[in-house]
Amino acid sequence: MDLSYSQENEEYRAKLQAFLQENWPLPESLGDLEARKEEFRRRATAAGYMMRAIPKEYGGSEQPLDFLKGEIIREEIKKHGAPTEVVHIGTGRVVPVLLAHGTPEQKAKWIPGTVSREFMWSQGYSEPNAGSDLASLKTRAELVGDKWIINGQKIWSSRAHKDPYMVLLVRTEPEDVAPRHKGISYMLVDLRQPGVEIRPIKQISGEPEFNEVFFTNAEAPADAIVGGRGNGWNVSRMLLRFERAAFSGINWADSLIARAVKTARSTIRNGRPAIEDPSLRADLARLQARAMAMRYSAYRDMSMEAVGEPSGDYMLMQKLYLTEFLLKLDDITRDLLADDLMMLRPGEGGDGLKGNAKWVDATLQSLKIRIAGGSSNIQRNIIGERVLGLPRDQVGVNARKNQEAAQ
Amino acid sequence: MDLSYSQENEEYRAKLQAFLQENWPLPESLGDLEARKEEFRRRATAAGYMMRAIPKEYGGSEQPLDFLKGEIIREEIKKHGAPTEVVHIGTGRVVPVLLAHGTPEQKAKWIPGTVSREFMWSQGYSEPNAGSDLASLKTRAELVGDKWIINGQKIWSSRAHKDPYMVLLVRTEPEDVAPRHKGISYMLVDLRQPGVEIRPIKQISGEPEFNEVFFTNAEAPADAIVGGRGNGWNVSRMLLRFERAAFSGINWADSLIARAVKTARSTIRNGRPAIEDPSLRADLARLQARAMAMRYSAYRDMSMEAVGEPSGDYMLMQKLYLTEFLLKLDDITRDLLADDLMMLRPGEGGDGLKGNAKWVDATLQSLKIRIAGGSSNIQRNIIGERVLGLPRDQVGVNARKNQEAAQ
Amino acid sequence: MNFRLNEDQQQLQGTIAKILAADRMQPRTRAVIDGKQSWDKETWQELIDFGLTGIVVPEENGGMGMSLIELALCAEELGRSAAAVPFLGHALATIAIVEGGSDAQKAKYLPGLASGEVLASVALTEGNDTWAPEDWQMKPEGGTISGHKRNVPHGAFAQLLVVGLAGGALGVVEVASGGVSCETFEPLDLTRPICSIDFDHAKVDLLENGPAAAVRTWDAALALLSADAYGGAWKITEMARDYVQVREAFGAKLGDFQAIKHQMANIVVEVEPTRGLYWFAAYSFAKMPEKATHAASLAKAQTSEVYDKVARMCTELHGGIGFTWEFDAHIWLKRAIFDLAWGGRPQRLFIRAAAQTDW
Amino acid sequence: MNFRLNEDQQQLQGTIAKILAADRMQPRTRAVIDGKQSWDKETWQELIDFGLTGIVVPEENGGMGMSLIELALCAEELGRSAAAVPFLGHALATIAIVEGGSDAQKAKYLPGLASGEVLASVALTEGNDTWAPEDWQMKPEGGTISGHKRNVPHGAFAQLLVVGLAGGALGVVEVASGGVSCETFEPLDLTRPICSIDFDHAKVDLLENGPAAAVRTWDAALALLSADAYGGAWKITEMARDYVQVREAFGAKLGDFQAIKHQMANIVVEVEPTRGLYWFAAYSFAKMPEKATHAASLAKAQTSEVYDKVARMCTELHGGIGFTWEFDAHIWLKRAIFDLAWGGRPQRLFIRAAAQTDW
Repeated sequence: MDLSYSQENEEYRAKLQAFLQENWPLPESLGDLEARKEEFRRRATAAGYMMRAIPKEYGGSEQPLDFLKGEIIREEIKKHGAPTEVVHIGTGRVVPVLLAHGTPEQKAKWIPGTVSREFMWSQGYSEPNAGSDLASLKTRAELVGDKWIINGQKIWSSRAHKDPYMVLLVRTEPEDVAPRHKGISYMLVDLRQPGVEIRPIKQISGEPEFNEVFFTNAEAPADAIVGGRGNGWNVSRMLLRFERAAFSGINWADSLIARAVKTARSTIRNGRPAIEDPSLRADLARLQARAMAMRYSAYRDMSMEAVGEPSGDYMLMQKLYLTEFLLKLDDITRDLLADDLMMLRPGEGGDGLKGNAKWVDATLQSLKIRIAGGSSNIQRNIIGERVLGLPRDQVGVNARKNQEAAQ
Repeated sequence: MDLSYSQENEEYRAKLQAFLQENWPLPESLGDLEARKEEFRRRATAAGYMMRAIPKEYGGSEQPLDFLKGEIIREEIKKHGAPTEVVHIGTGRVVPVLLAHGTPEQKAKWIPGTVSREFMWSQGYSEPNAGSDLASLKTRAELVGDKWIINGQKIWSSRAHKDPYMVLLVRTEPEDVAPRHKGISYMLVDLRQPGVEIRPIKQISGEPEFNEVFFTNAEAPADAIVGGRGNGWNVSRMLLRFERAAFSGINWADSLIARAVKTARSTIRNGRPAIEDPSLRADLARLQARAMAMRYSAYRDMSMEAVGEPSGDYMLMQKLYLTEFLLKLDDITRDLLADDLMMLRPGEGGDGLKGNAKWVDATLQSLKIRIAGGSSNIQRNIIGERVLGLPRDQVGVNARKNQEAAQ
Repeated sequence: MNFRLNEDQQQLQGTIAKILAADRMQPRTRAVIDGKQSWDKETWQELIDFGLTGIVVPEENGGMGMSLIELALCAEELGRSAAAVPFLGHALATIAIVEGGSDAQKAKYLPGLASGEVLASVALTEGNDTWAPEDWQMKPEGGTISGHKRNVPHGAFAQLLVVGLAGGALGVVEVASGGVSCETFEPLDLTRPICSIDFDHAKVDLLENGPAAAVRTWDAALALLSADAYGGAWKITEMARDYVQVREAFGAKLGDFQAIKHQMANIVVEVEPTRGLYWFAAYSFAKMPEKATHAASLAKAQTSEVYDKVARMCTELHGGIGFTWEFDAHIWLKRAIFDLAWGGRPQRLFIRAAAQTDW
Repeated sequence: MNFRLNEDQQQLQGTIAKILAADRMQPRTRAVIDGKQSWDKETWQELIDFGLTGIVVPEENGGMGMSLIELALCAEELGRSAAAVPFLGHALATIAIVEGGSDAQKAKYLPGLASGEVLASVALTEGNDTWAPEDWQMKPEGGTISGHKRNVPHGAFAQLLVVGLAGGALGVVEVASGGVSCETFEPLDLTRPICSIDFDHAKVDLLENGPAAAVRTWDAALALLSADAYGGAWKITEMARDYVQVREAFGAKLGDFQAIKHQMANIVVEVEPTRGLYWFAAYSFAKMPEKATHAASLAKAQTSEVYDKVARMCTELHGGIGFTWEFDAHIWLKRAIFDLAWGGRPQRLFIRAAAQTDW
């Protein structure tokens, strides 16, 4: 157990600081701000500070997994104000799948363009009648000649209106394949074709962010499936695990606490800053205890994984734990905001504490977090079954048996 | 809607006050304190202030249902410091059943002695493997000649070690009667016989309060069943409803708040009484809001029942709502008690705030309340099904189907 | 003694429930939500025709002379149907004048408010969290007022404003007299848009019994908001109940899953008992004024906390669809937040209630 | 950097877990609960033989010279097994002397404590809720102390007491020197009986660095209690998990009911992440002392709140049997309450943690 930055790591940090000094900001002669940011990222990748998990041959820097170095890079880039690595579905989810399951041809075709952000991706998993229960999805693809012909509807694709490519979970095998998830494949599709219609969905905040995507005889080439026909379920579950493993939730929790403290400083109660109220301070400390519990549990898990030990079940629980954190934070911010809760955008005349509108949006977003990526009830099923060894849920199973018996 | 005490009720109150003035305290010439209390209760019953729901022929005062008068009586007797009506299982549960379901002979045999507290009762419902799921109880009675022969085991009988009679739910019909609860009868049994063994169960507080009662060829006369063979389920459900209808939970909640306020006055925090802390005051007000919600919801229900209107579903929810109240109260008292939480009995040397030991006991008791009289999960099933019309639970049903299929 | 609705009250509530029946209202509310109308004038006119605006106005001033109990029963239905009408401000302005006006002031203002000819609202708070009359700083000078007020419901459409003033006084401003300008912005609850109002030497008529009326108006606001919250909480609960009975997952209806059933049970157990709280708040306002501040503060604090919590839970039960603009659940979710915030945050009101006890 | 147990630590925890394995312990703990023994001397001797009492004692004083990390790992196992041994007081007295004693004092006291020959405890609080060193009022006069101390764990059996004194000083009292009397009463947690102690001109030896050591000792107490709470919370969770897998109702196992399964999931989701908290509390005590007060306060406050809540939920999951003396669940329920209260109530500790931030 050693949380100190070792000599090696301090040297790494010093080298990184020197790199940052030298490379940011870049001279204006290198183009506009966007171009300069891109150039910085290219250099940072070449130096091993970005795209660390991606092989060099595909444009990454191919560094060994080291969560402490990851934290050092995050800290120093933030401190220096340099451009951060662009996080997107492509590098976060598509590339790992391709690396693990793609053919050499698929890797060559898709990875470099995804790493360079020439190919941007949205995700087509959920359907109107298959949310938490992905195995029941209905969008089908049939191989006709050398093409997959796709028909069906996807929903909650958060970037389909902006990004031209989609990773699709689609039924390619007969309906009566059992278990049902065996009939699903993982497919890469270009959305820029006549058979695809994209309709934005407005969120409750009033902003469009999601889309419905309709496929009517849309096409994909025969080699569009990654990981083999009928293997999409396993491929996508690997993705979900990957998604959960991130520290992003923990760092987000820390930043939310910092923001809540800032709000509590600028909110006046009985003539004094609210942050001086002992009861509020205790509530904020309660949140901090939860954030720390997450951080050090994750450190433990990752330290064990790094040496190949089985790391326990904490990662299965983090999303539900974070959900509870957000709920408690909402209770605190509701009381701090008071009237400002009623404004979705602050008044131009200076009404509303600066920053409070962000909290109103945050309380709506926290509802989305609870729903997205598997509902809390699904999480509880998984935890009850995998962590505690309790029986699998019988209701769905029995309902299906009864349906079959009735047929 | 009229919560004011009408002229009629104010006159009733004045008459009651006069009665109390005249009859309490009674002269010592009438015997020791217990005897004088009994005499007072006899007089109060004769005057219509006690045993109001019980017909005169059985020793009651046979007054029409009037929940306001009930409250007035409770208030004035408390204010005057006179003896209160003795609440026991006999008048609370056995007599109502006998009145509704008993034969004339059964009424004559059991009610007067129960009203006079010559016959005291305990309750034999739960079994070691039939707690929430009463319909699965296994204690059997068989009619042999003119006697019921009883074999089996009951548990959680809170007064069996003190009181000689027991109301028993017992299986009298064949095992394969369906639904299972149709085979159960409601039986009155004298425990003072060789076939009955009573073993006290020590509670987690260290006090014995419950008992296990073992029946080994115990006997009861042929007319021991009330309400007919196989009808015990309906009879006992009427009891449970009766039990829930009481105001006792609400009055108890009010008294707990008053006690918490008293504790908060005598607890010093940062040199000031804890009751001055705004955050604690808000928490106590939250409790008060819940107590008021219960009181006025119950007033509404009873007002509607009094005129024969369907009164809604509130009464189905009160126990769960009260459970939540107790949980929140526990959180408050834990913080107030601080170190005193660690003492089950206060120190003789004056350690521990007077009264705090009561809270430690109360926190243990509040766990009992959550379990007794139907677990919270059963309550939620009932509410989900009856109030919201959601489907009946399938797990138990399916498990039973599977068992049957396997046989 | 009894605590049930009499036949007149039952009939009143039944009638307004019919006017506000969900299937009639849905397209009208939608038109407001989607920005096609600024507010639901059609329903408001029907409510005026029904007599809503006259309920608490004395008969001699053109009203029905009923009490806050009846008005709260209507507020429950408005909350249930999420009506996009200027009820809250208008009702509170009316109550302020009923409680605080001289006979002449009542005769001058109330007939127009009772008939619905004049639309009114209230302008009370200045900074954030300044709902108590003692928080107000605005001072009349030479018969006019100047300064900034916030959180005025439907303030952009009101012709008459009751304004909170220093010392808990109340003044009436007729918008047509000038010196009144409204700053609008994007409110969360589009069915009850709030705005800020700037007064610049606007002519003001001080109510005779302003300070007493100001506390009464606040208490009335709390009782009406708790009624709204109770109605709204039941409505969104019913939406979730209906949804879980049709939506399928894993081959079964959501409602077949015990976890879902128990979540629904936990929701309804919080919602239903708050009816007694809001009833008693309205009842004590009308009949036991010495208890009104305590009861109204507890009722609004508790009921709006429940509404807010339940609205979040019910939204979550809808899954992704609950997070879309097209699905109606968010209308109630946002009304819940309005009910939580307007009139004072719960924590402050619980502390206000505690101050009414002997603690 | 890593945050995993090294092989020595894993082995240490594995060995102590074997010593404290549930089936060996149950009859011994029962004997204490049922009043047949005052404490579990047999297990304590095994723990001494194993070296528990020497873990944090420097090698030159006869100990193993390890850190609070190793001791906390043992505390987790003691909490899991609900061992009725005088660990808490002895460990804290030891730490107080390690942190605050002069070389001579260490040489005098530590060997006996490390070997277990001398049993020690700590006498800190005076009134209720006086865990902070600055709360202590007792003043030494002429080399002796007089007054009343509370919440002394296993105080009736201790031969040496570390006493909290005014100004956060610490003094050592040897019971055999006289002037020490113990008032016992019925404690809730019978596995860790507390008593009050009266000092009447008892000879006291002031620790050289008392004030600094007092804060450290408090932080160590919080870290050890959070470890105990983590172990205990997992244990009662496992008891409930095992129970719902065998107990039947309505023709199915309790664990087949989704509502039960989800309650169990909600429990474990609260329990498991607190491991990171207690580890970090112990780690920072040993390696990052500037963070120790913050981490220890948060860890004990959060972990004991979770333990208390989870113990109540698990007891409830057992139904009636959970409320009986004969069933073991209450042993952990009561240890949870001890962990909640001893060392300071959570609210106070959360506020203490907040004072360590830049808020």
